[in-house]
Amino acid sequence: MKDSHTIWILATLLGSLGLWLMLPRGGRRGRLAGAALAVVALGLAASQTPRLGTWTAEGIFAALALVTVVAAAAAVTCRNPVYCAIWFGLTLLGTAGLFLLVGAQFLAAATVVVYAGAILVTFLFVLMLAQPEGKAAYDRASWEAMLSAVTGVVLIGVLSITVGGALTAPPPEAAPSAAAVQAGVLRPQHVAALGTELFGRHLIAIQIAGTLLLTALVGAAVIIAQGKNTKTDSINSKELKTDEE
Amino acid sequence: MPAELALLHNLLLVGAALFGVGLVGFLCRRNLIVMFLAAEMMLQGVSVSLAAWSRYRNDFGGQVLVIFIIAVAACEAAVALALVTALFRRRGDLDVAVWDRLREANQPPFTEAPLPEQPGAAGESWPTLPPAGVAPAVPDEKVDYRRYV
Amino acid sequence: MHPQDDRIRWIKSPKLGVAGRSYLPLFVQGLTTTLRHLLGRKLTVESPEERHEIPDPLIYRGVHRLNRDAQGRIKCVACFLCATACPAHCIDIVAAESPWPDREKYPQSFTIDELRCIFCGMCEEACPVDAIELTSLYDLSGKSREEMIFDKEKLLSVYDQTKDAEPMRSARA
Amino acid sequence: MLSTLIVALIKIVLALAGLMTAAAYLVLVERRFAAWVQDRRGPNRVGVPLTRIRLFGLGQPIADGVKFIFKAEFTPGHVDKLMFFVAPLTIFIAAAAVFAVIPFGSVLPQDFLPAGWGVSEPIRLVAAPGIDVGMIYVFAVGSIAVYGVVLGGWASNNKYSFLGGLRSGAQLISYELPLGLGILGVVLWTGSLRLDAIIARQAVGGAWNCVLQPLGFLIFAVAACAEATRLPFDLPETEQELVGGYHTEYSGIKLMMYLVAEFLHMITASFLIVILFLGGWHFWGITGSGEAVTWPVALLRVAVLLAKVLGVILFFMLARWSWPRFRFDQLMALGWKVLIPLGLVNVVVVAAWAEFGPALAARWGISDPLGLGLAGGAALLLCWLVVAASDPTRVDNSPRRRVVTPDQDVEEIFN
Repeated sequence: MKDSHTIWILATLLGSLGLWLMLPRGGRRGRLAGAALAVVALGLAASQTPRLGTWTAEGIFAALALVTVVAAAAAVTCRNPVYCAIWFGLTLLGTAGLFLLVGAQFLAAATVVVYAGAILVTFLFVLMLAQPEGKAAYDRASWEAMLSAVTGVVLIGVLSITVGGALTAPPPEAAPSAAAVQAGVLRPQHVAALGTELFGRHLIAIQIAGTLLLTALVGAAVIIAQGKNTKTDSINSKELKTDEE
Repeated sequence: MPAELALLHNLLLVGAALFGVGLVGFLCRRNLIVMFLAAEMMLQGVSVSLAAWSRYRNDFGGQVLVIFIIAVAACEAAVALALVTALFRRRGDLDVAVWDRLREANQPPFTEAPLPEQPGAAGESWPTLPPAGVAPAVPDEKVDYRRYV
Repeated sequence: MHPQDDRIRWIKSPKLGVAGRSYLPLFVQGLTTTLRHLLGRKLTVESPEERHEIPDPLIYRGVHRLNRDAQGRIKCVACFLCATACPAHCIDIVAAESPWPDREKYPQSFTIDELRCIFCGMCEEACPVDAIELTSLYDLSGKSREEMIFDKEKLLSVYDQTKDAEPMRSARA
Repeated sequence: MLSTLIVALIKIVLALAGLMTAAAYLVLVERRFAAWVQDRRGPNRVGVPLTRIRLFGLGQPIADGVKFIFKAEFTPGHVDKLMFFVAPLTIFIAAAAVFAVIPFGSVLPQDFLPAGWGVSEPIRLVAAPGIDVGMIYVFAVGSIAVYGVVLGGWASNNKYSFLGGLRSGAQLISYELPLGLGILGVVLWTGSLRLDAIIARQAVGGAWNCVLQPLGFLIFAVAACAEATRLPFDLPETEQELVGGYHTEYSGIKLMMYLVAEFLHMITASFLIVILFLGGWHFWGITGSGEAVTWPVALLRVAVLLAKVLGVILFFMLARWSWPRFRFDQLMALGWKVLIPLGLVNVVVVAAWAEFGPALAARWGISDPLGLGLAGGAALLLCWLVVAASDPTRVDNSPRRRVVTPDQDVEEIFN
């Protein structure tokens, strides 16, 4: 137990140092070293996680988790914002894979459709229109890189230790049997069951979410319309538009 | 440790990592859109944890919550992107530092630290064409009348 | 042109009725046009096997030839009128004293760069003795630039090849 | 377990090989078709090399492929190297991955395999039969394809490519909405997102969805055409304005990836139209409708499905030469002002019929599908009339003349 805590603390230290080195700080120096340190930290953390049982499950999980976390770190540390968005897209794909792993097919597809298909592409649009060449001074500098790296990684360390303690020390409750899971969240008619759940128990919440979406749509339209140059408007409308037959 | 519990444990760790990395990005990046991406990443971390709990508890509740998270994230993206576009129109810059006038009265103003020159950025070696799209000098009476059609 | 220019005629797009705005008639019109052509006769000439049919070979402007007279001699008198008329400067003539009594000069060499030629037919018009003519051979090709510079022998051989199908201008009625 | 894996592998290999061949030969078909429409004959020369055997030009796709692969692949100096490479790969993989859930037949009886192989149930002719979210998976993978286009345009570092990428990004995102709304009615009527379940529902009912929900069919067909960027909607590449759109800078095998992906998109769109609205493998009287099949019927179903798909593809190719291209503002207006509201109408009609229809149908003494078909037809007619009357896509694009006096400062007015 003591051993495990030492390793976690070491991983946290190395991880925050690595992340700090990788974050944009003006120059290019230390990025590779930072990446190496972060990988070591990741390995140390991985050595402290419980095994999943079979090799296939272990391998698939490890690959997906690695893609997710590495892409997340790259998304945060890349200089070019377009690359940030692409790495975040890879994070999303990794997350979708993890959702598939726990049997949440609908979530996996919905995440890709909504996040990758709509949100991220509109981000890319705004990015490309705003700074098509993708080079800006403020992307090469960070606010308080050291402080935020330490904060974030220490948070991860604390969460990990807490999760480990809470899940191992007293078994929180009996894990469900494989057969029960097969009949439950992994059942073949997964979407139908999820739909029944959504539109049965959570009907009011669905309605509220729909209203929220509509409100957001209207709000976005209003915000965009207000920023518009009014002079441009007048040109498009009456003053200059007199068609001559 | 049984396999289901181990899966939950590992997924919670991944969720925590996503949340933490997203937090770092939100705290330290200066590009408005990258900050926003980092915030979405934190939401993803929470979603992973919720889906893991849903599997462990053998209950669809967690997945339903993730669906709501996705819906809220879509709303948030729409509004925030509209805001970012509006802000960009005002200042022509995606940097959050240009909005430092919104700081509290007792906070120091933002001062830009000089950045070292990026190697390779200046001496680009490929031949570059003159920029297209620059308006030629035309007399006023010949101005392109369909610019705003 | 300035948009306020009075010489510009602005054409308004036609006003469509409800039928037109429902797109259905236009939609069907487009489809029938394509379908008609899809099933219709094809105009392609499958080139090496089928030959393009030239309506009147006598006025077609293809590869040049140098005509022979009744005794089989070259008809050209090396007057340089064709080379002078040629807008592309593709004709090169070296004149020499004629070995025959009926003319003063004859071309010792006569070359036409077929790659420079624009097949305008000016040489044919300029020739006082109808020695140079354009035939209806249109598919000339070669493997090198040198090969495409036709000399006297080559041009005479073109005459031998085409004399039956296309009689000389002076021999025509 | 192992036999399942082997069967799955065989299916994947078959599907991929079939797709690639189909894409290659569809290029030939498209070229021949275009030639015929223009009163030409098209490529009919390339047959067996070094002989005079021509085979109606069947060697052309192979020659094209060889040309693309061995052509010098030029990477301009100003591009973003990594993204320039990743973009065509993304779109190609996305275009091929869609076919994991698309059935290319119904089932094969398992009796041709020895009993010891452990295949105990009929083999479903889908590469990944267990995916319950079928339709949403198609959408998810389709939305990944947008990245290939947008990134390709951005990485090329060229104004025309960039404009092409942005245009097609906007187009693909906009038309995903009517696409989804068109499908929603079908999903409501079927009660499942699985494509084979959707076919089975049409086969059992005997009425295809294009009759039951004509409005949804129309919306879906138009939106699918736009998603595949086929000609009335091929604004991303408009040669006349954008040179070649997002793949202007590409050459060699990367360009081939883009072109093949484009054809795969068209094949996907045709498969989806056939499966969702044209009855899939079902044809009255010859294919039956049940789950258990004999060998001839199983093969017949595959043939019927593929024939229908080919028909839709040929229609796309004909459409290419029949109607002029939209302007970009017309395209956007069509998507947002026409297709999306009509899609909502379709969903409301189908949902209302699912709720109140059976009772109404029983009272009027007609069958349930007939009632839905009547309601859908009425909705289509009404919507079409309303659209034609209000003409929402019309933009007054006639030239404006300035009414300012000449001495007024023009810059002041325009800025």
